[in-house]
Amino acid sequence: MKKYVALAALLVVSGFFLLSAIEMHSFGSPAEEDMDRYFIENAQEETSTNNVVTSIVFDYRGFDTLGEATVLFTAVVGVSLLFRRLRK
Amino acid sequence: MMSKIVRTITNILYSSILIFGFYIIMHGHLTPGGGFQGGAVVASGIALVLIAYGYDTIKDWIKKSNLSILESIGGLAFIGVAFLGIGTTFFYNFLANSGTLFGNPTVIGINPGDLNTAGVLPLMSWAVGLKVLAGLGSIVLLMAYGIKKGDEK
Amino acid sequence: MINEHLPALIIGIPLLAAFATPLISKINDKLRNIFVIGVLGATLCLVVSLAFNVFDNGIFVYVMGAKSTGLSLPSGYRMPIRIILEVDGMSIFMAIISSVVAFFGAIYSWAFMHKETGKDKYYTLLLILTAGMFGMEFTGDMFNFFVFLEITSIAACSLVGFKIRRGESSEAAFKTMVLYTLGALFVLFAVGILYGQYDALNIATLASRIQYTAMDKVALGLLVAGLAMKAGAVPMHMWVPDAYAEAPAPITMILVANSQASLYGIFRVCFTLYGLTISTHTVGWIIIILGILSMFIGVTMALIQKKIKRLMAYHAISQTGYMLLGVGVGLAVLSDANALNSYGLKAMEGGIFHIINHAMYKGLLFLTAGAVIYTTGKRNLNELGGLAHKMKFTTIFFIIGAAAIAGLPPFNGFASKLIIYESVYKFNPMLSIIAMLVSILTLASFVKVFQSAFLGPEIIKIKKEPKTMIFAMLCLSVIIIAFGLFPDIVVDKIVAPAANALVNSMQYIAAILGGA
Amino acid sequence: MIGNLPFVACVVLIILGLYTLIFKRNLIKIVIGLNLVQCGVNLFLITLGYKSDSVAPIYTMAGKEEMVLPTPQALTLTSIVIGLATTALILSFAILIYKHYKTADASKIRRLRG
Repeated sequence: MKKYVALAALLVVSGFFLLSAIEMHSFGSPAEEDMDRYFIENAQEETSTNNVVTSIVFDYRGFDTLGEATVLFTAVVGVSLLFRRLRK
Repeated sequence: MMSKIVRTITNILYSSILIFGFYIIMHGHLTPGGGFQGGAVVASGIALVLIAYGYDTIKDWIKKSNLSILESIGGLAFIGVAFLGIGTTFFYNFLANSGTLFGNPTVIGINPGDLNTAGVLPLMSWAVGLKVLAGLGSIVLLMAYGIKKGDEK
Repeated sequence: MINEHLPALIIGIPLLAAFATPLISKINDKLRNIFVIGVLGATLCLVVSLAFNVFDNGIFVYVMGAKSTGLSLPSGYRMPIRIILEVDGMSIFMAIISSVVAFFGAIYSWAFMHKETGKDKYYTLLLILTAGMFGMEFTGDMFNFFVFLEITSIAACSLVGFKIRRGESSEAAFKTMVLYTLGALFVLFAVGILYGQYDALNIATLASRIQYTAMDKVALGLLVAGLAMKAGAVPMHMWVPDAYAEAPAPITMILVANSQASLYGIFRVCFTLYGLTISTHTVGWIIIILGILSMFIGVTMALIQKKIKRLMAYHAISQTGYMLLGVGVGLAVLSDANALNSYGLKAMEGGIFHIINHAMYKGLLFLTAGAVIYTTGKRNLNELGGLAHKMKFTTIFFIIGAAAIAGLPPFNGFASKLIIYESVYKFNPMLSIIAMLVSILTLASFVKVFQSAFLGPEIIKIKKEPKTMIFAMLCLSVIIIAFGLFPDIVVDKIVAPAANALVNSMQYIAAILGGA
Repeated sequence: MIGNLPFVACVVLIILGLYTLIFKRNLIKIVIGLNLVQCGVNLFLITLGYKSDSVAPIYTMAGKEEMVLPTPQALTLTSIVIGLATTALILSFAILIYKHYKTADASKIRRLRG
């Protein structure tokens, strides 16, 4: 019984995922690209970087990168918390 | 500890993996790559040594506590650089086009690239690279230690 | 100068402190405790000053890494390109809850965690968890929201598994982590769908561009499902009792606030992101039904529990239902201006007021449960008894918390529940009656706990509770009684701006895109 | 439909991951399922940014000025690191559970059943 409920839920969710994949703009031609065009045209001038992706990662979306570095730091602290020595 | 063949090849490959990783960190603003990718490459070198020699042998070579200090320093450097820009805003790129460290202006359009550009981005790249290599390295070491820990009892 | 940078500082200072905590721990334990409490206290002060700023001047916008802190759209482009922090009444309301809870949690931890090892990592994770909650509440960017969601997930799950000697902790943490990650991936997929269609990540820009196509409906479903998973609403609630019961008591209190931050995410998505296009009636009813189910299933499961913290965890699910009910009614009548003004806004105020009340009294209850476990070492109600003889303070605090959660008059739970009953009754009498019934069952359940744990003869040896724990519980009790005695002032000053901020999504969009 | 085959492939990966999560009871397999979902979402993000006949968005020695969208690449980088961190933490919990109960079968562990 429980298995069938789980299977039904899986099928419904899969349907939603597939629907979104099929309805998405066709592969290779993005529907809108004004934000990305800004990055490609202005990144060299504003951040003096040749690599546009790096300019996004560290400058335009630097706050995300801070969060990402924090995630990694958190995971390391968490893993070392789990494998700590216990007092006898 | 694995066989002699693996250990010999590890000895040869290890230094080139480290150099390649640091190259990727350093040229993050010019070629594909950056702090995360380069740090991951260096950490994979650490993982390779760990697999080839086993945890018991290398725990004296690479100290977990040193790695964790290195990671804290990397994190503090990254957020410190972000805070330095707070004269204007948090995360402001105050070194770009300033003519000082990493301050050369970039040629607009397709060009061969100049290492001394991009302002604070290379600094952040280094901080993140340090952090990632220390973080991933210590995760791998900690897991090896954790697996070992229970067996001793 | 410092005023301009407040939102960035509120997120940045706890993060900086978190990176520094392992280094400071190497010097001295006491110094580290003072440092952490000091940082959280300073953050609380910054949040309060930002709150005054927001209530006086309206929405506060902070652009990360731009040439000036204020908003500057690049010339010729009608969209923001950098990450923007956008603080409105609702965000600052949630931030007040998070900072208060984290501050008292840290004070309580001083004595509570005294005997444990690994305290340096514990405090580091506590700071990161706090900073993550602020990030979720302040950010105006969908992907940034996902990043902070994951930060809180990882920090929270590491702390849930803190007691590594107990196998149950690791189980609870594993289960919680899998569900949190799955929820976060749903959110990320939804962000991908929105990005693929509109090429924007900023919430205000997306809100102005959304067409409500079939894909947007899928994205809405995924966002609500993923965030409801983390908020602990009913169909995805199975992690709540395990995680809340296994985490150390101060962490459980912060986990409650963390779940509420996800709840804030649901409200932000429904009201602001989809507020202009959505069929609010349908979505409102879906949220109301989720709320009713949470209320009912939570309280019925709580009645049969034997372990004290598990029982309280099920009550936390049930109380989440009240918030969903209140805000859901507001959402259901959002497009009907008459109904909105006569009772919809009132219901939302009740639901939002209940968020802060719940954080306070549920936090207090978990702290008293922590004190009981600290002094006796027992978790099962059947093994407890006669605690009132030795632990007089804890008994009083437990009575205050239990009366507040059951909605008895002089306490804050009554104030918010009364608003919810009154306004929901005008919307649909049935819902209001169910809510009252759940409230009575809650009272019955807590009378049982009180009778079996605190009354009766002294059957076990107990020691006295330490002073810092009493101090933290005392402060929370004072807040509860103050809110209960002067609900009008609280509703006027901080709750009404939050409700208005949710309803007027145009303001949120106009703050970024101008009057367009 | 046929033009969107890359998106469909990513979604199929996600569905396989969800199937693994729901129907497999081994802790390591659950982690693998979660990883499959992660990979699917990351691939979905990166395929969103593809533009036909374009090069990577890096000006150093670039072939031409037509470039694919750079934002999804930055987002995917972030989400890969986040996925790695979560995987490390979940595997640590799995190690602890295995140490404690001497089994990796979730149906034999009380709380993880159902």
